[in-house]
Amino acid sequence: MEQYPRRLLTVVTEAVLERDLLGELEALGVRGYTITDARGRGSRGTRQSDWAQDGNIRIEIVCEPALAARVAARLRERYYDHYAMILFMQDVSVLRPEKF
Amino acid sequence: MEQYPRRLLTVVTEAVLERDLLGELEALGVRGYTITDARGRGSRGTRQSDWAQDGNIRIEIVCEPALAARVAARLRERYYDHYAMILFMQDVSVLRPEKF
Amino acid sequence: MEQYPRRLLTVVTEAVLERDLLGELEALGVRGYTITDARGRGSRGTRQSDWAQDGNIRIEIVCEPALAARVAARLRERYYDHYAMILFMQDVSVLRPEKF
Amino acid sequence: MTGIDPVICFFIFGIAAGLARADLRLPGAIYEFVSTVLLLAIGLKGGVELARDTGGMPLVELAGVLSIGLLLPLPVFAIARMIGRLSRADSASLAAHYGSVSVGTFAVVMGYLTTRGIPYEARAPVWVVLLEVPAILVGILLARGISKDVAWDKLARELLLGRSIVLLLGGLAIGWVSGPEGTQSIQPFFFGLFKGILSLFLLEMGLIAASHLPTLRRHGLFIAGFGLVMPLLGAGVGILVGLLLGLSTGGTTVLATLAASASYIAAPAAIRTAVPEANPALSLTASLAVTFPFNIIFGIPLYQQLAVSLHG
Amino acid sequence: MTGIDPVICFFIFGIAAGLARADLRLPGAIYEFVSTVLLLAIGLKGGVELARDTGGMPLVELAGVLSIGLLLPLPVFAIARMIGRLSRADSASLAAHYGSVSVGTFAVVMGYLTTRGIPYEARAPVWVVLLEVPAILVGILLARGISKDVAWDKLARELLLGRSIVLLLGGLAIGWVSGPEGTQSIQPFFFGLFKGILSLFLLEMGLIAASHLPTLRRHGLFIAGFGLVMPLLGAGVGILVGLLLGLSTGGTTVLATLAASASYIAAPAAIRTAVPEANPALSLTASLAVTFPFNIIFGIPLYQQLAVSLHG
Amino acid sequence: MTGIDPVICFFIFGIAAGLARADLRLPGAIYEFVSTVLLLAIGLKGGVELARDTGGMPLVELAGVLSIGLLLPLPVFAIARMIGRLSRADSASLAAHYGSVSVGTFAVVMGYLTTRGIPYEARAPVWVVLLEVPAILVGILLARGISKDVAWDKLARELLLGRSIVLLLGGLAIGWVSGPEGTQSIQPFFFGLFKGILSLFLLEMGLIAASHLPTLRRHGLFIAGFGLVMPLLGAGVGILVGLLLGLSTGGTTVLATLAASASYIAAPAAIRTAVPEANPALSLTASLAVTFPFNIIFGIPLYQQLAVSLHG
Ligand SMILES: Nc1ncnc2c1ncn2[C@@H]1O[C@H](COP(=O)(O)O)[C@@H](O)[C@H]1O
Ligand SMILES: Nc1ncnc2c1ncn2[C@@H]1O[C@H](COP(=O)(O)O)[C@@H](O)[C@H]1O
Ligand SMILES: Nc1ncnc2c1ncn2[C@@H]1O[C@H](COP(=O)(O)O)[C@@H](O)[C@H]1O
Ligand code: NA
Ligand code: NA
Ligand code: NA
Repeated sequence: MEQYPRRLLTVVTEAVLERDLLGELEALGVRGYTITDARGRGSRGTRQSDWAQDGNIRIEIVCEPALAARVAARLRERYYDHYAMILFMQDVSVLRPEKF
Repeated sequence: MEQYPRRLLTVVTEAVLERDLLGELEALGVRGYTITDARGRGSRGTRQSDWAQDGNIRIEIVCEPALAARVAARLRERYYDHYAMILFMQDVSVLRPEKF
Repeated sequence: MEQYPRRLLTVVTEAVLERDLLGELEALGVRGYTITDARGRGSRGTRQSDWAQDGNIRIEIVCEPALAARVAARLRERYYDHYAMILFMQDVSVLRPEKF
Repeated sequence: MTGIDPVICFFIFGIAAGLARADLRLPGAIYEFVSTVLLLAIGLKGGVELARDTGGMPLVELAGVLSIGLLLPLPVFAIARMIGRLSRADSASLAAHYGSVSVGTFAVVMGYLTTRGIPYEARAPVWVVLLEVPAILVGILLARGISKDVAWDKLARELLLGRSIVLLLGGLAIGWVSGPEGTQSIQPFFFGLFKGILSLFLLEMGLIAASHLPTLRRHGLFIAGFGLVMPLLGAGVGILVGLLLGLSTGGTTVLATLAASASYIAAPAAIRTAVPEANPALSLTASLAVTFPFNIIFGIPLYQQLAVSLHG
Repeated sequence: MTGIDPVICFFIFGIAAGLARADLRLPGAIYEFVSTVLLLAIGLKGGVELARDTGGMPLVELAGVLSIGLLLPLPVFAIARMIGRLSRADSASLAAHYGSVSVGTFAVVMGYLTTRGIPYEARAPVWVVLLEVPAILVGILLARGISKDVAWDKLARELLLGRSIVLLLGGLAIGWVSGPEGTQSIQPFFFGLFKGILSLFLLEMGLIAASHLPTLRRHGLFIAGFGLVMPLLGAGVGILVGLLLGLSTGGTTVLATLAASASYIAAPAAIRTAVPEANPALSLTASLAVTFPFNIIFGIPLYQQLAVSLHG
Repeated sequence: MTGIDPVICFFIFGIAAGLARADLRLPGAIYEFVSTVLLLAIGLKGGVELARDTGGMPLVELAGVLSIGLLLPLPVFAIARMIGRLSRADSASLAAHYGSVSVGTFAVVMGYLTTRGIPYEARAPVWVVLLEVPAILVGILLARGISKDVAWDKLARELLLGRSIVLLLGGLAIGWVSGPEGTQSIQPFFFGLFKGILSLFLLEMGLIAASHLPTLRRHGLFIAGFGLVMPLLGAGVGILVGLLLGLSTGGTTVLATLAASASYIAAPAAIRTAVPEANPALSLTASLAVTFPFNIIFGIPLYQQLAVSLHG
C-alpha cells in the first residue's frame, strides 16, 4: 500500500475567528479541514472554553506543502498581530493523494 | 532518556461509525487509542457536531508501523467508498516502547 | 517564509490531573500549551468522558527539544507508575521561533 | 389566532432562523437533554395512564400495529424503485425510514390531542416501540436479501436497545409501577414542562431541518414529492388499521400520524452501517426536511379530521 | 431582609466563588441552555403582552430609542479618548460596548419590576432589539472611518442575525401570534421558571465576571472609574428620552437601565473581528466586571428612584 | 404499589439500561447541570428553613458531627487492612471514601422524608458540609503519615473549595438571606422540579454505577461484602450520635444515612492525586456500585425504622 507525502498544518486560535478563518481557507483553495474545540495558554494569556466567547479552536489541514505554506503566510499576515494564534507544520503520509 | 520510534495513525470519520470501528481495531490487535469529538469539511461536505448524528470523531493510534499500515489498509478497504473518512500517518517517538 | 524546527510533545492522561500537571508545566518553564477533552483506551482500561471524573485530556506542547525531553522525563518519573498516561513526541516547524 | 400552536411556531422559527443563517447553533448536549426528557415524559405519561387502566393490549392490536411496520416498507420500496428509479440501496433505505416512526412527531400529536381534550389509548407509546424497529429490519432485508453478511441478531439487539426505545420503555415501566399518586412529585418536571421542553426540541429540529434543506435542491423534485405523498399513504394505512382495530378517534389519529411519520434518528444510524452504499442525505432530507414539517404543520390536523369523518 | 433579591445573591455568590478559585466551572452548554431560555422567555413575555395590547409602537418612540444607540457612543468615545487617553481603537471599542446593551441586565430589571408589581411598556424587548446593533456600527465607524475595508453590509447582516436579536424577535413573534391563551401550555416552562433560570444565569455571569477581575488590576483605576461613571451617563440619557417620550415610570426605568448597560456578547464578538487592534480585555472587563455588577446591584434601584422622582 | 418511589425506579432503570449496554450515554454537561441544580436546591431549602428557625446549631452538635468524619475512617481502615488484607494505600482510600459522604444519597433521604412528611433538622445540609472533608484528610494521613511531602494546607483549601461544598454553602447562604418570601420566585425551579431533576440524576448515577459493576467481578467478593457491611457500621454510628445529640427521628435518619453513605466524587478526586498508588477502581466500585445502590434502595428505609424504634 503506497503512501504519499503531504503537509499537516495545525492552527490554534480564538473560537470567535472560526467563521472568518473558514472563509479565508476556502478562498485559498483548501478543500478539507478538521476542527476541535480547545483551551490553552500562550503569550496572550489563558483561554478557557467554559464561555464560548473565550475558547480556542484547533484546526487541522492536510494538503500540499505549498498550499500549507501559503495558508500559514496569509494567517501570519492577517491575524498574528492582533489575535491569540499559533501554527505549526508537520510531514504526514496519506493513502489517497488525490484527496488532499 | 531513550526514545523509540513508533507510528501515529490519525483517522477522522463519521461519529456514527465509532462502535464498529473500535470493534475493528480490537480485532486487528490495536491496544490503545484516543478519541476526540470533531467537526470538519471534506469531499463529502460539511459535518457539524451540533447534532450527534452529523458529527465527526478523530481517532489517534500510536503503534508499530506495520500495524498502522494494516489498520489503514483495512479501513480503506471497508469504509473509504461509503463513508466520510480521511487518515494520515506520522512518525513519533515514545518513551516506553512496550506500551505500543 | 522561513520555518524553524521545534518539538511537539503530546500527553494523553486522566482529566483529574489537569490542575496538577499545569502547575508542573509552569514550574518547568513551559510557556504555552493546548488542551482538548478526550476519551480512549489503553493499558489501564477504557476511559469515557461522560462523567468528568472518568475522562481524559490531551495536552499539546510546542517547545525546544530539550524542554520537551525534560517535561517528558518529569512526567514519566512522577506519573507513569500510577496514572493512565501516554506521551509521544514529533518534530514540527513553526514560523515564529521566539514564541516557543 | 388561537389556532396556531406555539410549539409549531417554534419549529417554523427554527427553520426560518436556519435558512437566514442566523447565529443560532445549539450545543449537542441541549438536544440530548431535551430529547431525553421528552422520551421519558411520553413513556411516563403512558405508564401512569396504563396503571389507571385495567385492560391490557389485545393481541390482535399487537399484530395489527406490527404488521404496519412489516408491510408499509414494501410499497414505499416499490414506489422509490419504480417511480423514483432509485438504486436498490436507496429505495430500501427510504423504505426503512418511512416504515419506521418519528418520536418527535408523536410528541406533537400527543400535545395536539391533549390541548383539545381528545382522548386516545393510554398504551399509544407502546405502538411507538412496536413500530420503530421492524421496518428498519425489513429495509435492510430489501437491500441485502437474507444475506449471511448481515449480523442480524447483533443488529436487532442494537436496534432494540436504541435510545428512544429504552427511554420510552423505561418511562412506561416507571409510570406503571409508580402510578398516578407515586409519580405526583415528578409530574411538575415531566408533565408540567412538557410543552415548554417540546418547544425547545422543535426549535432545534427546525434548525436541523433547515440545515438539510439545501440538499433538497440538489436532489430535485422527486424527493420533495416523495416526502409529501408517503405520509399520506402511511396515514391512510394507519387510519385503516385503527378503524379495523376499533381504536378511538384519538387513537386512530395517533396511529395514522405514526404511520405517516418517518424516522430520522434510529433508521439513519442503522442504515448508515448496514447499507452503507445508500446515500444518507437522500433519505434524511426527505424524512427530516419534508415529511416531518409537513406532518406536524398540516398532517396532524388533516389525519384527525379524516379519523373523525371515517369514524362516523 | 426581604430586600435582597435572591437572583442578585446568586450573582454575588458566583463572584465570590470565582475569586476564591472554587472548583465551580460550568460547562458552556449550560450557559447556552440558560441564556437561550431567558432570551426566548423575555421575547415571549413581550409578545404575549403585545397581543393583549391594541396600540403599536409610535414612530417617535422608534426614533427616540434608535437615537440613543446612534448618539450615546459619541460622548463615550470622547471621554475614553480625551480623559482616558486611550487609543482610537480602544475608545471606539468602548463606545460600541457602552452604546449597545446587555440582555442579562434587561432580564434583571424585568424581574425587579415584576416582583414589585411596577408596570412597564410591553414592547420593551423591542427596545433591546433596537439598541443592540446601531452603537456597534457607530463604534466601528469611529475606529475605521467610512472605510471601504469594512464589509458594512455583511457586518450589519451578521449583527442583525446575532443570537440575542434572533431569539428575542422569535419569542416576540411567537408570543404575539399565539397570545395569552395559546401560550398557556408553555408558560410553566418559560414564565414559571424564569427567575430560577435567571439565578443560574447570574451565577454563571458571576463566575465569568470574577475571571475577568484580575485584568482590572492591570488596567488601573481608569477602567474602574469609567465602568462606574458611564452607566450613570447612560441612565441619565435613558431617563431623559423616557420622559420626553412619555413612557411610564416602569418603562423609563427600563430604558434608563438599557442605556446604562454595556454589551458583553454582541459587541465584543463584532469588535474583535472588525477592530482587531482594540484590546478586548479592556472593554470586556469594564462592561462585564464593573458595569454589569454595578447596574444589577446598585444601578437598577437607583434608576427606578430617579424615574419616580423625575416623573412626579 | 405506592411504596416504590419513582426516583428509585429511575436509578434501577439506569442500572438495567447500563448492564444491557443500551445506547444511553448522557453527555457530561447534563450531569453537571442536574447535579448543580440539586446541590443548590438542597442548600436553598436548608437556608430557607434556617431563616424561619431562630436557634443556631449547638456547638456540641458541631463536635458530634465532626467526630464522625474524623473517627469513622479508623475502623474502616482497620477492617480493610486486617480482614481485607488490602495494602495500606487501598485501605486508607476506602477509609476516606466511607468516612466522607455522598450528596446524592442525601438528596434521596431528603426526598424520602419529605414525601412521608417526616420532619428533620433544617440545618442538615450543614452536616453534609461538615462531613465531606475531614475523613478525606484522615484517609490521606493514614496513607502518608504526617508527611512533609503532602501539601496539607493546599489540599485542605482545595477540598473546602470543592464543587459540592461551595454549592451547598452558597445555596444555604442565599436561602438564609432571602428567606421564605424572598425565594418565592425561584421556588418553582429549585423546589418544584426537585424530584424530577433528582430522577434524571439517579438515572445517570444508575448508568455510571452499571459501568463500574464489571470491576466488581474482578475484585471478588470482599469488595461486595465490604460495600454492604460498611454502611451498616456507618449507620449505627450515625444513629448513636443522633440519639446522643437529641436529634429528631428524621434528623437521626439523615445523620445515619450520611454516615452510611460513601463519597464517589470528592474522595476519589482527592485520593487520586494525594495517594496515587491506591487503586481507584477498588474504592469507586465499592462506594458507587455497591454502597450507593444499597443505601438508596434498602438502607434508607431500614435506618429510618431503626431511628424510630431506638427513639421510642
Ligand atoms: N507553546 C505552545 N504549545 C502548544 N499550544 C500553544 C503554545 N503556545 C500557545 N498555544 C496555544 O495557542 C493559543 C494562542 O497562543 P498565543 O497567541 O501565544 O496566546 C493558546 O491559547 C494555546 O492554546
Ligand atoms: N484535507 C483535510 N484536512 C483535514 N481534515 C480533513 C481533510 N479532508 C477531510 N477532512 C476531515 O475528514 C472528514 C471526512 O472527509 P471526507 O471523506 O473527505 O468528507 C471531514 O469531515 C473532515 O473533518
Ligand atoms: N496506543 C495508543 N494510541 C493512542 N492513544 C493511547 C494509546 N494507548 C493509550 N492511549 C491513550 O492514553 C490513555 C492512557 O493510557 P494507559 O495509561 O495505557 O491506560 C488512554 O485512555 C488512551 O486515551
Ligand atoms: Na412511518
Ligand atoms: Na448602553
Ligand atoms: Na460515610
